[in-house]
Amino acid sequence: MDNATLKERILGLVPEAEFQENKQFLMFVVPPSAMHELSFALKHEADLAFDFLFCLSGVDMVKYLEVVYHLESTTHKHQLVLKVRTADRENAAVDTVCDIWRTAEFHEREAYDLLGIRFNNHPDLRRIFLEEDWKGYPLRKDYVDEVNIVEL
Amino acid sequence: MKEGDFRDNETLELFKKSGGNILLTTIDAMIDWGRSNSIWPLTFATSCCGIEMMATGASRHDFARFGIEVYRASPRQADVIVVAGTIVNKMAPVLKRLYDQMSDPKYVIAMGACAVSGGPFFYNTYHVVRGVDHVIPVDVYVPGCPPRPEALLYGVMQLQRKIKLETMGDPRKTEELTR
Amino acid sequence: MKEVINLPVRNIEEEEYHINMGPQHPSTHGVLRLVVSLQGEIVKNLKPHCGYIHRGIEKMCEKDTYPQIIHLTDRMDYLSAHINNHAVCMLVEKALEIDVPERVQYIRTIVDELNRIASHQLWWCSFGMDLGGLTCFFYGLRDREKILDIFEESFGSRLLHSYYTPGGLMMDIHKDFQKNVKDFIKYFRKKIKDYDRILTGNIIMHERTRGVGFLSKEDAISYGVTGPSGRASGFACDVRKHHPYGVYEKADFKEILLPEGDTFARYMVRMHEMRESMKIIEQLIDNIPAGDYSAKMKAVIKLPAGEYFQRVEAARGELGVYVVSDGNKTPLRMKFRSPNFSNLGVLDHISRGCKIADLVAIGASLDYVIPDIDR
Amino acid sequence: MNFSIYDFTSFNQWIDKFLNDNLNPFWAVVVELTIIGLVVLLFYALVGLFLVYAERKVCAFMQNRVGPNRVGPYGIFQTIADLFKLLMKELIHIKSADTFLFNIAPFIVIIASFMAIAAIPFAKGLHAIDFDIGILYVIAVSSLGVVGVLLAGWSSNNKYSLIGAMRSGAQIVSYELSVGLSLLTIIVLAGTMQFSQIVEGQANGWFLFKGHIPAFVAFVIFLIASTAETNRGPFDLAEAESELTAGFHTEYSGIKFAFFFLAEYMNMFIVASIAATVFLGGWMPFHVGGWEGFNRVMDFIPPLFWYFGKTAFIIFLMMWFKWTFPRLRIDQLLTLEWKYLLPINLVNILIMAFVVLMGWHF
Repeated sequence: MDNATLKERILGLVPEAEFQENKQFLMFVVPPSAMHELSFALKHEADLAFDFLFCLSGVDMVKYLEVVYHLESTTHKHQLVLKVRTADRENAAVDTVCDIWRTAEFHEREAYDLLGIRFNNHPDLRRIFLEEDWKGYPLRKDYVDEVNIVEL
Repeated sequence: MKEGDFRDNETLELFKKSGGNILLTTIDAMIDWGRSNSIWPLTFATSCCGIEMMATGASRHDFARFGIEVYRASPRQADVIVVAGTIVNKMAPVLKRLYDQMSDPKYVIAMGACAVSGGPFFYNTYHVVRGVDHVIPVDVYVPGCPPRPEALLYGVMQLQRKIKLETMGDPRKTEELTR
Repeated sequence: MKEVINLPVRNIEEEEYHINMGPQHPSTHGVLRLVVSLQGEIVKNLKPHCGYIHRGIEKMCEKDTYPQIIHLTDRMDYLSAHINNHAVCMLVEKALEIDVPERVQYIRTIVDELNRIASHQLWWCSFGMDLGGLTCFFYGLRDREKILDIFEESFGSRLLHSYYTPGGLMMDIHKDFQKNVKDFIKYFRKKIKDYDRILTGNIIMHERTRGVGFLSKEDAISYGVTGPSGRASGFACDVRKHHPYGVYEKADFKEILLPEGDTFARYMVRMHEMRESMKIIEQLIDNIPAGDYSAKMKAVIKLPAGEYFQRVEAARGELGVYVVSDGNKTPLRMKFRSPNFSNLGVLDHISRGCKIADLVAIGASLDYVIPDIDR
Repeated sequence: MNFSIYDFTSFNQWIDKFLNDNLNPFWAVVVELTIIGLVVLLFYALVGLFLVYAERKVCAFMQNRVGPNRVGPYGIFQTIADLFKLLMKELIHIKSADTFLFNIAPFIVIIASFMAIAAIPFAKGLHAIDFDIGILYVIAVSSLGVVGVLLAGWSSNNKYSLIGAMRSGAQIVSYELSVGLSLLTIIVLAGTMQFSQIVEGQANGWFLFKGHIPAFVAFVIFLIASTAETNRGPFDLAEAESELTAGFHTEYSGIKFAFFFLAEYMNMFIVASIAATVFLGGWMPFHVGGWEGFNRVMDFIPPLFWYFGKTAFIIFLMMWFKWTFPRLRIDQLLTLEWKYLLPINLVNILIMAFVVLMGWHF
């Protein structure tokens, strides 16, 4: 499926999705509430069949926190990027997609560990790299650690 | 390598000149000979330097020549822990515990920039121990990122040199003198 | 009347106990910790605990310029250092829309493939060692030294080279590079037969690996298992074929796909891949065009604001680099989608019901490099 | 009084006579026992040290390395340096371990291997004791070692140790059958369990060649089973370095660990000597029945040389196995024994009995 029809198709599924210009990928910002449903459709509808989540990253854009999903279909070879934004920095929470793409389980734990984005319904949401009693989320822009960080 | 080449300073040997009881020094010499020629390392590597440590043990460099052949996986049976790679905050207690589990006499070689000082991960990072000597006492530092196998061999020879100065009466004497 | 004591009935058949494999354990190839629940010798489930070598590379990247970042990527998956460098370099070149000289593309491709062979050789040693055949370890490392000699001659370093820079290479290749590479291929074509003789054809090895740790194609895709491990399950995920970069389009090579999905298939894919890599190098080595070894670059590299993603096929799978730039000389966010991190996720799924010895074999066949998992 | 390196009987009788002439019979026996004990102990230590060195050199040879070469010429003093170091190393006491069993385990292992040496004939007249049930004795004693291994694994209070010990227990109990049955095949042929008579019986050809195919099958089975019984690769599941760090001796340090280490090599020596004695004629030179001239020439080479040559050959074979093959899994190990080796062995004995009854052997 080429990008133009794919765009129509996505907008048909989630009308409130916001299209973003990018040279490389077709990119949408999706409201958090619609994400899980959309993911399910993306994976299971035969003409879309996005079965390979090749990257899941959390980003701190200062104004809001963002989770970026890079998707590819191994049958149709088309790619898609979805973004979910949350402005709440204290209790950032997004629905998990690890029941759809199993690889998300580890990537979501990483995003939780380093950026403090909680994933609802995640089966095992613990810190993955840092100790359980670590304070703060190091990849956030406002993270300060006087003890451990030597600034250059 | 000829003996003179790795003995490029005489400081260590000067300490030995103070003399001692003939019986004790003979026994010392025997034990030190045994210890220095049979240094069994612990199978322990955290990152890149571990690969160079493996290369040191492999066919071309072969540090079995020096009696460092038997890699022991159990810390109880190892003599030297070669800290090959970065130590992070989460790993530091584990490393300390490994060191405690080893039986005396035990030695530590800090291999690579990360183990010596934090190396490339010194600045701007939140989870790195800047030098393994914050956690356990180090006998020999081998710089490099990663050090070549020859460098590790040189480090091991220096450790052998250091062990040869131990005395039974005061096993930690060398450590104080060289500090 | 005697007092009846009701002891709780203990069903010993169902009782589990836990052992900690790692952080210091010979089979975890570093400092991975696996908490394994066992029933007798049978693995019920396991929980990987990472982070024992988490150095915060992604955080460091946010303070570093792009040429500096290249040096950090070396230290993630140190066994495919060149390929990691390649990813970042291509990403910068793509963002700045720089045309890289043809010569650079050829050299990069050849060096990548040499690096892949070296990495697979090391995997082969550790695989043999984990199965208990210690001699494999020495055979593999012996041949790896030959590649390291070539690297050292041209790039001045054995393991971490940082040879690629945005726009080109650090320096030109050594004048003997082509001859040495051809000599190596000739040498290794002979030696790889020894590998087959000592391990591939061994009946104990077949018994230990066939049918062990089965991973279906659907699961491989869902768990994001890429690289040789994914291709052993029939998941066509070779980035070199599907999203070509460098000069892979000009080379004729096969994407090795095996349908079995067990440990032995993962072994065979890597063995075939070494041969395919040699084939690629042979096709390219004589055709390196003359020219500059680097494009003209500005002294300070600033990526235009936006998002960029670059995928390459590292020795262990697909490496993705995701950059969010705000137009400064340092990135706003840099994320590495490291192949080992995703591959580790599947370990629990495929090792359930195996013996401890199988777990070691599965771990060896997934070939994880811990600093790449933890970054 | 004539001593010769071909026959030690007169030498022994001379010592016995000398002692009995000078002391009363009780003290003569005490002195004799002491001498034998010291000689065996010395021999044990020397063989152990040499085997460790030999293994290092053999594995270095197989792995394109040089092996130890800094301590003395060709590194021959390497193992002595190791010994000094291990002697002086700290013995760790583990709080949660069963102290008594933990301490006694290495001694059980080493005593078991020590006792087995007593019955082995090194040359004509050169053995500590010549039981009429020698083979039974050696099998019985050498399998005692597993008690030590089990105790070591259990008392260490370490899960790796326990798994290693359990594996070792299962393994030795199973493979003991094959060892016993394959030796039984030869006993059927030889008609005796006494080592001296077994050796004498091979004066006109080794049992390996005399016994047709059944003897050869028994030899192969014995090699496999005895390698498994000594816990050496590819059957080193009890230690399984890549799985269980160091298996049953994970918690042992210093000289106690050295005991396990030494016992492994001594067990290897013992099974190699048994194989050499039972299948390859022990100290008996290579004879072919009827070729008198040839046999004379062979007799010229001293029996000790024959004995150690054969043993070294079998030890080299076992080292070759270890450094070539990957390790088996526990279920495959037991499958190999119970489903393949044991039935083959049983059939083999029947065939051998048939061969002996019909007088088809040479």
